[in-house]
Amino acid sequence: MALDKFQIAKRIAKELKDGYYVNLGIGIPTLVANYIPEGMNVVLQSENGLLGMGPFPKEGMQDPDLINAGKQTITTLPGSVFFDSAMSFGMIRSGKVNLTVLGAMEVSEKGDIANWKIPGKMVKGMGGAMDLVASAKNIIVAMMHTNPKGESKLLTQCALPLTGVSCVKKIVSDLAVLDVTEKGFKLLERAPGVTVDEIISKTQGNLIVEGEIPEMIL
Amino acid sequence: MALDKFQIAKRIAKELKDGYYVNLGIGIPTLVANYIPEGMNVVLQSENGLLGMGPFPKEGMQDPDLINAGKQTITTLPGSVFFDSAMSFGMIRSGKVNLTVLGAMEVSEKGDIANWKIPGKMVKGMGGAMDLVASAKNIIVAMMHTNPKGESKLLTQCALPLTGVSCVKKIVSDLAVLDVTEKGFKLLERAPGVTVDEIISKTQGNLIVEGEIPEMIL
Amino acid sequence: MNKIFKNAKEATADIKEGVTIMFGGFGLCGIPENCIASLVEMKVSNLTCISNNAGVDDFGIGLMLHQKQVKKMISSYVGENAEFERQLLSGELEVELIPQGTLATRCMAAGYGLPAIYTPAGVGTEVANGKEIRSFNGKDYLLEMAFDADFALVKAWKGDTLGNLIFKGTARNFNPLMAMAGKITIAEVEELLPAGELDPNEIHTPGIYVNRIFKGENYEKRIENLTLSK
Amino acid sequence: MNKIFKNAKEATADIKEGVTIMFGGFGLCGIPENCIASLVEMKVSNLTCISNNAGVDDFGIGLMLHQKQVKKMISSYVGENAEFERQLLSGELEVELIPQGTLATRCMAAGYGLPAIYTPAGVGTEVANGKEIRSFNGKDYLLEMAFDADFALVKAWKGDTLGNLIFKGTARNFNPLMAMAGKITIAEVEELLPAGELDPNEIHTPGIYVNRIFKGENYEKRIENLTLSK
Repeated sequence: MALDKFQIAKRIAKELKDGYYVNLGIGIPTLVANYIPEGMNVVLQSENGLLGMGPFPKEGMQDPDLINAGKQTITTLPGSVFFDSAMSFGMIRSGKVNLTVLGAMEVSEKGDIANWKIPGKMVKGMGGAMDLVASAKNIIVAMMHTNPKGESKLLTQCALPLTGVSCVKKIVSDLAVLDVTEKGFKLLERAPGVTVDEIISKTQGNLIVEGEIPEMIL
Repeated sequence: MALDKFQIAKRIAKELKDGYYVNLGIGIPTLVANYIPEGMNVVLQSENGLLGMGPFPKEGMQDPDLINAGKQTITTLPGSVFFDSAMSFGMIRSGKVNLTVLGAMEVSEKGDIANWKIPGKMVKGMGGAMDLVASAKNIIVAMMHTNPKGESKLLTQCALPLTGVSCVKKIVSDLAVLDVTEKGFKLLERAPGVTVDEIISKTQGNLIVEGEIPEMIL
Repeated sequence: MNKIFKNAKEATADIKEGVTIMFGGFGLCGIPENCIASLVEMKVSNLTCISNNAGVDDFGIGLMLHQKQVKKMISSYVGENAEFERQLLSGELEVELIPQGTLATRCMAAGYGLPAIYTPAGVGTEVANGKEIRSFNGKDYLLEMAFDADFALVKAWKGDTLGNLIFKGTARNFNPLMAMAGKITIAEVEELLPAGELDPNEIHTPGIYVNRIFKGENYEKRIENLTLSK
Repeated sequence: MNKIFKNAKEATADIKEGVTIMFGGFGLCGIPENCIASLVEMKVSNLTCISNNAGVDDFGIGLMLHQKQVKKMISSYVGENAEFERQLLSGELEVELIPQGTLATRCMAAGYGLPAIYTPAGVGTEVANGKEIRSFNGKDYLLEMAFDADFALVKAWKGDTLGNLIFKGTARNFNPLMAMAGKITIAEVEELLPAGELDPNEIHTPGIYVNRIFKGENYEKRIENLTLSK
């Protein structure tokens, strides 16, 4: 069965390592914070100027001067730091953020990503997404494998305007975990109960299937 | 009679205006701080990271973590700020420092300045001088009109390696106050008792003398 | 050298039609509420506004949009504003969208006297259209120019009479960067203190970058997206 | 993710011959005394050192020069050091002199992921030799590259177990810039505190830029130029 958004987040959390500084995008990526393994030191960076993002505040404890990049009220943790937006993107561009997780509308087999604009629809802006994808060494995309019409979002080439080129390293979709390699999407794991055939049929870009593909362990 | 270094500093202090942020170089320029008119708000910038430089400390009050660009122990004033060297030169380059006063070995009639290197002698380095002269809108040079051999230091063209080009706006020497104009050095004032003829004879670069040249008022 | 103004009205009195203004803040966090209110009251129009966001319909820069005071908006994300969308689609409003880090760094460049920067953000996308691309160590970068703004309006937590500023929490965001980048920088602060009351080690924006300062009033500090844990 | 080291010896143990090292400090103010002492004891040589100054004969980087550990010195001002002068004139030591603001900004560029900067410093001088000159708005600038240093050794006043740093007075100088620019950054601090003890608004260098931290010992903090008023 396809994963729900919480399971996608949970699977992505398995990619975390002790000592990682991580930037989580809006949507499913934000949920990854809930699955950081106990005892593992992971510091969350919020690109509006905070390192060490804590949980949402309890009722009455919210501070309008303390929000995350999704404009949600949040809290700090012991060792948190505030800084301005230039330093924030400075640490992103200089590769100090170890992992970036973000959503996507389309990803190409070359690792191009489109997630900011749909021609003909109101454009909200790219926010920090273009900086993040152009800078991060390690980008995981959290996404649905297909759009609501059932069309693949893993493509030979993105149809939508790009956010960045050749940058996505790994995809965790509701159906599969895939690496983006020089030759295309390499299937690593299947969602529990999802067949390789289903993944093949729902992947429009070049898909590499080698050997037995294990089920994800969540 | 030619001015001594204290008198040169005193004359330069007359160029200060209320609200000025000023960077004073090592040597005679440092002395200008002693002649800031009472009641005038002038904030001294030290390029090693301080705005609002106070006087030298009293014996026993020195702090090794508090020095100026000449590595002298100093003090702060109410409203002082510390910052890093990048921001320090940021405010210099962006023209926020209203006046820069520095010494020179040679100045050309085009406003070029040489003050960091004598070929064949040990080179100590330019420190912040090249940044200052390339950035400041308003540069006054404090210097002796001639070298110990009696040769003019106000030249058609600098012989020594340059620190910056077309940047000096005004010179206060031991003999005269001069503007650097498009046509050369324009004589504005004479040191008390110094004749125009003496200034002419000791100025190798093009000197413009128009009308009566008043004596400096110190 | 008096930098102290009585209120927003006095501090912004010379902001004229057609100028370019930077606004600190991210979302509604750390925005110069008093200065915006004054501009709304002045009805000064034809403005080019540089701000990460464009406020919401009834707060922040949204209030200026409603009065059609904005000719052009330069932002990274403008998605919370129906009137904005209407004006954009009808062609009444020009919009230039810029990656957030590029926006921040172009402000910093202006304040640091750097005429331009090279950033990888936007390479291979429509943001790169018409821009110079240059490779350093095998990676491509876009040349992006430092901003040139007539005014910067920023909001700080504490300030002193020399214009030194300290920001609080994530309300810092673009404020110190824009404070450095305005030809004239106007700071509104929650607390205005005599010089000497701020620790010189703790100041975020040195007063040399601030031309005018005043104590703001009646801060609403609206929360855009209240999110609580149970 | 333990960043805490016992002392300079442990923190610097993997610094090998031939690497490039940045040293924070201006003159003798804010220099990483403990790290330098460790390098002197290790006798690691053939180093390229990036530091605004080169110490004095018997303190700071001067101690390393005496042991001929330095192959190349990249500085803005090196005038207080007789042994330095001897090695330079004899050709034992390479020296690259860089304007101070350029030095600072090239460090910042590295920490901010900017591959290069344009600065007006040095235009029309020998510093411009071989460098690209480009005009923006009628003014000429030199293209200067971001630094690339294997290690950055910095000295802070207070630090915490996550590597967050606060500097004191003008001992800040190049320290936060170099802290951002090292591939491996080692911070020595006068006071090492548990995470949470520093106010998040007051931290100068976020711990993300610091790989190792230790509490330094026996700070001499030598004053180079004691100047007193009467």
